[in-house]
Amino acid sequence: MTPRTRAIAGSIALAVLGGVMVVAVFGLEPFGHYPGPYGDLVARIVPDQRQATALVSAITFDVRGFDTLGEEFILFAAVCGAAALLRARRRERGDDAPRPSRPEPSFAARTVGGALVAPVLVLFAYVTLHGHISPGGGFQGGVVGAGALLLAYAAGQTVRLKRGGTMAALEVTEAVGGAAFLALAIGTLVAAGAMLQNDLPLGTAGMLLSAGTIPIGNIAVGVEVAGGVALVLAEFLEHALLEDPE
Amino acid sequence: MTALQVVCLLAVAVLGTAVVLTRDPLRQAAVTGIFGLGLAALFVALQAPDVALSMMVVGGIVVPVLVLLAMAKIREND
Amino acid sequence: MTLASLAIVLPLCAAVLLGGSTSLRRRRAADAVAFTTALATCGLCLALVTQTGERPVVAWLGGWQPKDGIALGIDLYADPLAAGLAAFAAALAAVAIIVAWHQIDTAGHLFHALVMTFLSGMVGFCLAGDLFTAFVFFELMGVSAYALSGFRVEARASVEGALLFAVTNTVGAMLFLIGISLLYGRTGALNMAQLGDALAHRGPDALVAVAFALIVCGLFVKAAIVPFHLWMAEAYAAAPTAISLLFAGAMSELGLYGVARIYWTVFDGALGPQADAIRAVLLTLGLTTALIGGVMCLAQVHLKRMLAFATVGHMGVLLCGIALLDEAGAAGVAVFVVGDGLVKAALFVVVGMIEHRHGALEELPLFGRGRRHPWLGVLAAMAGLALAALPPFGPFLGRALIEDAATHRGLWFVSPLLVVASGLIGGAVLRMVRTVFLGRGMQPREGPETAEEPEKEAEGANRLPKIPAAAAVLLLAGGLAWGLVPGLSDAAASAAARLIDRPAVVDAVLGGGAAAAPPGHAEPLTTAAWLWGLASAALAIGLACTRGGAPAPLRALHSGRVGDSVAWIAIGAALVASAFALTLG
Amino acid sequence: MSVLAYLVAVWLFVIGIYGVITSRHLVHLVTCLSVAQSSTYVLLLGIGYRDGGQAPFYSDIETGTPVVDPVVQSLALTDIVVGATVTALLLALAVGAHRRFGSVDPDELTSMHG
Repeated sequence: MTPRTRAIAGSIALAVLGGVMVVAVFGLEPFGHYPGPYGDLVARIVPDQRQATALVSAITFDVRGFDTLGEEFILFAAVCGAAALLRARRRERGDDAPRPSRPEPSFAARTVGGALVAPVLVLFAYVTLHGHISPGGGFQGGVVGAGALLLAYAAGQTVRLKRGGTMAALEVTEAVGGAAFLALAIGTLVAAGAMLQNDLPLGTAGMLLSAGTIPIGNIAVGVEVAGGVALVLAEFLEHALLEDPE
Repeated sequence: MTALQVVCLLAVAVLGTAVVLTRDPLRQAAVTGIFGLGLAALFVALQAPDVALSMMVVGGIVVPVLVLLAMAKIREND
Repeated sequence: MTLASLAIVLPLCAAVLLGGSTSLRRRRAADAVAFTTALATCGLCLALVTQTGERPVVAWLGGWQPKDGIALGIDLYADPLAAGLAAFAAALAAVAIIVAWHQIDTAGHLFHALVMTFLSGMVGFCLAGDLFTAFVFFELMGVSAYALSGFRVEARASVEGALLFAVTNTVGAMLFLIGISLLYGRTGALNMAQLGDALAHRGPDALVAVAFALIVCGLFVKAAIVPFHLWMAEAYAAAPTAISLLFAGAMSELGLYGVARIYWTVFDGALGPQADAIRAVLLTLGLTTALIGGVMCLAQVHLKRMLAFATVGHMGVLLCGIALLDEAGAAGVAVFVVGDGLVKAALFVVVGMIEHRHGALEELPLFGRGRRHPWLGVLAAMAGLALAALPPFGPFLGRALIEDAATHRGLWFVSPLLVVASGLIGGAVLRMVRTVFLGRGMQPREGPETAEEPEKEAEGANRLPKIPAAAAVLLLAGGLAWGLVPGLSDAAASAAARLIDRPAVVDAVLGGGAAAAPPGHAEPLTTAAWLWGLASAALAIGLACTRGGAPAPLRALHSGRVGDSVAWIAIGAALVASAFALTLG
Repeated sequence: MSVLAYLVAVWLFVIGIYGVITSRHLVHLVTCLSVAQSSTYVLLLGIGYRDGGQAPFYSDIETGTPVVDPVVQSLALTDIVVGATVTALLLALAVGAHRRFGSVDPDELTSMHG
């Protein structure tokens, strides 16, 4: 198809498809009248049974925790894939291309970056650890955590790892998060008889230590997301930020 | 349906269209960031603070940054 | 009941191990871990099959039992078909690792980690009893597959194919998810059995029809049904051969398995009364796919593209079986998937060995090269005949069951069209055997130059890697013998009967127990089916002597462009959705 | 008015896919795909909304207060993560494609067919 015929044919098809979808959505309950029963049943049962005040986290990590397990590994697979793809470039570039030397981070950058790492890490911990109480949780916290990891490297405050080492460290961080979630899945299977069954002491709703396995899932996901997002960003940033081993 | 929801919905529809019609990827990165924040605002209006927070970090920060980095890579390879 | 969840989680454990541990970066260690895990997963799934003998296995994850007929948590649902397909996928994953043994030399540990997440996605999709969980594992399968098909990064075609694959299948996943959302808005349920129950009580309307259309179209992208199939040849050509094998033998089949599972469990109650309209649409798509796949298959000179279109054609055959919407058709599909999958896997192993040895995949540069490995040629020729449905092998039995079921319904035109399709596919394989292994037909224009053997081949060109060769022989023998397994048709009919018995599924999932399944019974094959089998094998032999070529519009259709492919997905989805909305709503 | 949210969702899907079909730049194409993806978030959250319902967090409200559906929110969260990871992978592929072909025009990535 030429771009023009394609645009025309595509527009007609999308108009028809969109029209059919519009017909379908008129069959839904009017906006604002969620009919249930799933969400209402969860809202009725889960807070008491699990001592979690944040229903969304309770669903994500407990009632429908298995979905989250799958989702974490989608992240894992995408990060592995993106890393492998972006790395291929370095392999094939070989020795002929001159490598831009990495500028030393300026004093200001190091100070500001270094000063920011601690508060960002605190934010990461806060958002992740309160996932079962208030909005936020492992995923949102994990992205913040990735920011902290990158800031730390940008500021050059950490041990001067070679870039291979840095990437490996991030890969391991990601895998450790994934492994922690898996350990939770298998541990609960062994201990409680069903995968991801929440049989830990539940505590009192609203406390930091409550809701059984939900905060553990949050932490695992937080670590994995932090490692994974930081790894992808670092692979994209490559030598803007990190030293090549050669 | 509250007025805030109507405004947010219309804004999201307009911003989404703007993202598609912005053919220059660098400008598009900025527009898509705003689109992400618009979605986050809509989700707050729909009583979904958790989703809004995710959308804010993903749509407002991670995706635009990834787009910019991808463009930087492409420039660098040229 | 723990088996089902372990079968999904075990490959994930291997994946984090391979992705995170630096000590597993040595190639052989990674091979061993991945291979053992795939075999163990296969074993778990087979054990699960034996547990489903009388009634399906239902596992409520997290211990959230349904309350008053409303599912709270996620369930895994295993009947013989689901567990058997998962076992088959795991076995093919083990074969893929063997094939990759000699091929993928770069970024080893990530490759193996991705094969493991891919496997987990396939098993999870087979066993999911919850529609959203099915979507999540469908995406896990998809994302791993995109990454894997981009893996052979040094080949020029690779990135293009992977990108096309990822974009089109992401659009497909969106259609799937929009369909799920519509159903959730209608019923407030995500559990398939509960959804089916809720929909059955209310009867069909435009929303249900469109949701069905969107879900089916989303799965058709993965299953490469025309016109949703344009990514397929590019992705196959791009992906490492080991991965193409998994795509052809398991991934596409899973797309159609999803169609069958979701239709029977979720929609049959509501849409069953209008089954004729659904049958007409699906049968049209199936026959079109079978024929276009066949014609394009014969037109290819690139071996992996040829096998890609062979897969497209056979997806059409499978869709015809599903489109009959009855037990006999579904039984034929179950038999065909395994027989065809084994034979095609054997062919991929052969192609992988040729590629490894000669570094080429086009018929011309390979002209006559295969004379050094006559055994490979014999294997490929037998596989070609089996794909052309030569009686009494595995693919024949499956196709014959589908044909008989169609004829039984008065759809007399299905058999001859399927014969043409498999004749074309078998003919393409046999022609490849003729050029590559016999050095006949399709003369290379500059004979002496291309016939020159590169240096690399001089030493030990006659030696083929033993383990893949053994795997190819075993796979082919399995695919041929599959048609001779005593009682297979009856077993498949029993499994199919349990797939389509929606009230029993609902009872097993939400009611807590089900009556023991009645034994199924398949009609013996008709004489006509045997004759059709012989006819398509004869057609294949005849076509092996032609050059093959596709009409220009068909070639133009397969442009391999992202925009074109997505436009065709939109066109296909618009047609299917409006057809269903008009006839079912 | 009662279907505005759903109409916006359909619109985002249609316009996003339109962008994919007509795109002349790989990075633009990927971003358009993420616009289409966002239609599913809007649709899900629209379906689960309830007039006067509170956000499903019982830390601020009494247990038993009517809340909007928490299930769709959990699904949307999952969906957002999936969408973001697919976007990252697609961008990596786009960078790779440009490296190979020296072009960012999706129509020029078809070397195999001439």
